[in-house]
Amino acid sequence: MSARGRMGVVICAWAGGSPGKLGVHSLAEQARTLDQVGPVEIIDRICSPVGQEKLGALFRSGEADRFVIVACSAFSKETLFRELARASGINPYMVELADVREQSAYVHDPQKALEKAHLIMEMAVARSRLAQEAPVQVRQSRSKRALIIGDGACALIAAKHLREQGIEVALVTEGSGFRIPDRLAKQREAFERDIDLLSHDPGFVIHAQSRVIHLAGRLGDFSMSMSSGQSTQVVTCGAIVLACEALEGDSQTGPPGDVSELESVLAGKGVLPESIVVLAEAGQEWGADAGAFVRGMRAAMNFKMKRPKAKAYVISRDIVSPGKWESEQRMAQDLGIIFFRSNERPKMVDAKHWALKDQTLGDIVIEAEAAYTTRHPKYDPEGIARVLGVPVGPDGTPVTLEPRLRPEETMRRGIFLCSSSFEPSPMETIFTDALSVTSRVAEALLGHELLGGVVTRVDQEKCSACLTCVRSCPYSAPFIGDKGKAEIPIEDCQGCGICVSLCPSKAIDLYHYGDSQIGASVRVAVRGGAQ
Amino acid sequence: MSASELQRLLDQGRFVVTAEIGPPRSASGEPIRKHAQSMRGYADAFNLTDNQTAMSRMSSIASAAILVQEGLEPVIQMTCRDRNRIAMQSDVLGAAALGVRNVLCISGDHQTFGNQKEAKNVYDIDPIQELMILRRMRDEGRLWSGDQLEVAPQLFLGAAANPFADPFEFRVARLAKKVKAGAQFVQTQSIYDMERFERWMEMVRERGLQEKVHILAGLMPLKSHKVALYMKTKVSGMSVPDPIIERMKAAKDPKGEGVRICVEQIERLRAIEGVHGVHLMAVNWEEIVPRIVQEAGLRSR
Amino acid sequence: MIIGAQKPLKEICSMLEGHQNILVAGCRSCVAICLAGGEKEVGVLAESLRLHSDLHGKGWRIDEVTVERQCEKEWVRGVSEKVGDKDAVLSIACGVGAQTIQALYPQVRVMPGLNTSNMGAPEEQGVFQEKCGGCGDCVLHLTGGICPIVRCAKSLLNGPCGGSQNGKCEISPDVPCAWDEIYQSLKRLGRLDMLDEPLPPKNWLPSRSGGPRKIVNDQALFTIEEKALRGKRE
Amino acid sequence: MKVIGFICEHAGLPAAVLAGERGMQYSPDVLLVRLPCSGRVDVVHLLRAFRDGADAVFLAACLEKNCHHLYGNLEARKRVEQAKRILDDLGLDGRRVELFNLASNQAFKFRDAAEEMVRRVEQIGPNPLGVKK
Repeated sequence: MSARGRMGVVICAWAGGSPGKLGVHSLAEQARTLDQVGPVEIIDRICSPVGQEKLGALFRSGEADRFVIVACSAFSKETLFRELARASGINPYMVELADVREQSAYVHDPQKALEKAHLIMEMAVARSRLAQEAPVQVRQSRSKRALIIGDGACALIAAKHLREQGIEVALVTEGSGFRIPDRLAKQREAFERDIDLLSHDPGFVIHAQSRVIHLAGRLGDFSMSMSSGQSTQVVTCGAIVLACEALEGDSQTGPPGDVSELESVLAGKGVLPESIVVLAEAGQEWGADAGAFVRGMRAAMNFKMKRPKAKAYVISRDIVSPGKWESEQRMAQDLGIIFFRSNERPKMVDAKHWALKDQTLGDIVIEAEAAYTTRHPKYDPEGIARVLGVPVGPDGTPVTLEPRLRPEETMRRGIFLCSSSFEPSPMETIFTDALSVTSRVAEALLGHELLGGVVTRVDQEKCSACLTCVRSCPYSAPFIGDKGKAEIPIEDCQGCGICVSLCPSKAIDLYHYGDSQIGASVRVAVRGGAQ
Repeated sequence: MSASELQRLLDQGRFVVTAEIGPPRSASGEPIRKHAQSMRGYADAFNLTDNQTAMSRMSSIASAAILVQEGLEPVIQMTCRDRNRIAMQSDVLGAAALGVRNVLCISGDHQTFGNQKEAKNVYDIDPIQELMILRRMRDEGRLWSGDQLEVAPQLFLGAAANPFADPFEFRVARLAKKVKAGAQFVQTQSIYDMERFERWMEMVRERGLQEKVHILAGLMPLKSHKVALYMKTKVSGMSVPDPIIERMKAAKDPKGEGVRICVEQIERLRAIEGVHGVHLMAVNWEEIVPRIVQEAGLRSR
Repeated sequence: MIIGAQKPLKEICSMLEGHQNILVAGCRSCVAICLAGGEKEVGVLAESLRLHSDLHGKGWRIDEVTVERQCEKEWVRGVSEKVGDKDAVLSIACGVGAQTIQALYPQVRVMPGLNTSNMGAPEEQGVFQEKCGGCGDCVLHLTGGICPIVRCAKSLLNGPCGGSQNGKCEISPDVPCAWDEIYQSLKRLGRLDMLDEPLPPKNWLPSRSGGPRKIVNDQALFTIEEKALRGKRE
Repeated sequence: MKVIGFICEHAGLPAAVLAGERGMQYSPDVLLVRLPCSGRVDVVHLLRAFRDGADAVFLAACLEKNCHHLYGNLEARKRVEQAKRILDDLGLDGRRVELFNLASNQAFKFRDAAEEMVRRVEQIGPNPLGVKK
């Protein structure tokens, strides 16, 4: 019997949060009655090694070409399931997830939750029926060289680790070589040893006094033009690492002390205060951008982690922690850091007291032994991002792909970012950043990259070549090809679907989120599965 | 058929005064006659506006005919907004038959300024082309089509010029074009920015245009500070310098101050080579014209 | 290309009153590109009409079609099955498309869903600017490549008028003065001399004023003999 | 009552998941449809939901200036505004459709959005095309 169009439904026994919390058998029974549905299985903890084995076996059984997994929130498991599907010969995007835990069991009373879980499962089944095999490409990097932009500790560690994995490294810096900040003096000796090693390594080239001016190509096959005074040079590489961290000397310090002083204290220089206040601010007037806010927050967090019982305040005019920093702010609050929003810059009452005007609480005086402020690093992240063609966020630094899972990937494939870039950071952060980035770079250069999946397809018969997609794509992926019709390479498409909803000729659809799939799941949600 | 009196005076070298009369929104000619009474002897010729600001009023030709009956010299304004070339030529023949000798060829305010914005404009021809057509009628005794006229109209052809519109450096070139197309006299947009006007006149003299065309400097007496501000901010192609705004603001008797400014301007204009007269546009304030002319020492007509 | 904009939904609804079987017909050419009448707009309009019908118990049956070029008979004939059983076609192509449908399907009422406006170009995504008046006697070579017929509010051929200020037209500070642009263009081209000579009154005969215009291309035209040999093909 | 929530993958979805993790209660009549980006939403999706019988539809998108795909949420805003106009024209009340900008960690905002739509339906009344129970 052909598996074509047949659907497997897999239900996690723990879909309700714990076994027995949600009537998974009732879901299974319901699933069996649905059109196109073949095998239905309840698996105990699908994400466990045993569960994965069972799921893999089902994928390989040949009984279905598409699957609906009824379990918990899609977040971290999605990649896992897709990878397993691919390894088992199933198109990874023929796997649909139905979240009946966070979207139902956790938020509604048991009776209602089960009713809703039925609907959620049926919505996924309806989507799955209409799923088309999304093109997936496995691509290997043409150039095995990595290019690092930067000259600080992060760049050094990244270079060292990439070399250890046998990856050729080119490093470009506007300065004359590596710069090791004072605050990392403890490790100076080790750093100098590394620098010495690299300088004798034929697989490592440093382009000093050079500035990146233009980038062409894509992941696996980049050409970076850089200028050093009069001459221009082009370096090919497969991946790029942004590791331009700002050093203390890069910035102007204003009273009270710069937060980097706090960092030095935390690194062992001087006596730790009992309580601190951090003014998160940027620019001439009282106010903060996201960069300043996050820097202030991080300094307070580092302090709080060292001295959990001490008081730490962060005062800012605006509490702004977009994107990847949202979770951090939550952590900071959990650590017990107190945030105030003050319309005016806090005034020093005496050596230990600060007066402020909180936006909700009004006049407050807080006690803090030491005070610190944030300030702007001198680096020009926006300029570099412009050259590299990666979108930047409100703070002017590159936006990363998935704040929690892939914080080191920028929006342009093959360009990676050390999250400590553009700001002076403590050693621990630099070290983990460099390591996570180098492992991603190694994966991109040595392993394979899975392209495609949630990508657009153009029906050229319908295309009017009106340029709407060309003008509206945030990634400049579409172009009008030789046939005079739009083409969107899957390696450039990021799957946002903006062009799909804008196309006046309805010539573009999106795999995995097709118009018919969206329509069908809405219909089931409203009218129920039986129609 | 008698010739244009305005042309005769200008050719004699007299510093002329023309004044604008707005035809009434009425089917009665009385208001025109009243203006004629009060202004008689204070101006050499009177412009009859042609549905000014694109609002329907008594036709300029009919109003002019009334002035002719009163023994005054009219200048009819003829916009390209409301007539195609057929109507234009026919109206000119009719006007000439009624004794009108002076025609000012203008494009006319766009209908969106008026109270019937939805009207279709004509703009079959533009004012330069209007001059070309009228000149052919007069000089060749032919319609634009080439057909012979039994009697050709006697016409003194005028055009408008705005020294304050943009591009500034092209303004004189366009005036030259109007002269080339047949303009014999020019009435300018109202002048407040005397410096800019003087620069413009310099450029006019550089081309020797003042030899070929009589330039009548347009003046609009200010009634109040509010009007001055309106002129400065709301009227396209108008330049009102701040000192004038200030004077109007500070004045205890704004109307008197407006008259004083106007008289000072006339004095200054008389000294400019190539300016052969003034054109007074006292919109809705025609009764002030005699006082201005009197105080400017031009009362001798 | 031809620029148009959809009529208000309420007007369309009242236009369709009294009809049952309705076809919303779009076009993949100009109106698709000016984001007014392509397949996407057909979808949105059809969906809105269905919603209207359902809400008010009209019982309308709304069908959708988008043809390559609604101005060409062959394409329009190609959708005869769609049109066949309808009692109204709501065309959101330009007026040309709507008339082509009416000409080929005389038994069906054709309703215009679009107000056809002008011949223009996208200034930027979503902004469409009138550029050509279709006067039938182009003067762009004399005017620095800028059309005075439509881009000047007064269609002056010897502008700019006295209302030109800072490069803007007297009718609105948002409207550029075409004649200022012409002046600047010829200045850049070093051909201001072209403005010295007055342009005489224009021949408007090739324009709309001359009546409906027809252009016959002898080279393309099938001769009577050819037509006879080809036979009737439709 | 049926309320459809279109949730973008980068803010709406994580916020909804977080609301789940934290056990924030909201009406079980709210059902979520995942989109890769709020910019994927088309007016037709919104209108069809109402024809199917939904009483209200909302979008949970990234904060402005913080869209994962740069400006997908601004595109979505335009779509929602267009849908509102059409619903108003048809007498169905444009308040039935709304866009909420939130951050991935603002579970409460997600919950509030869902509840707000439920409240609006209670105020406006059900969609006449809704499924009668």
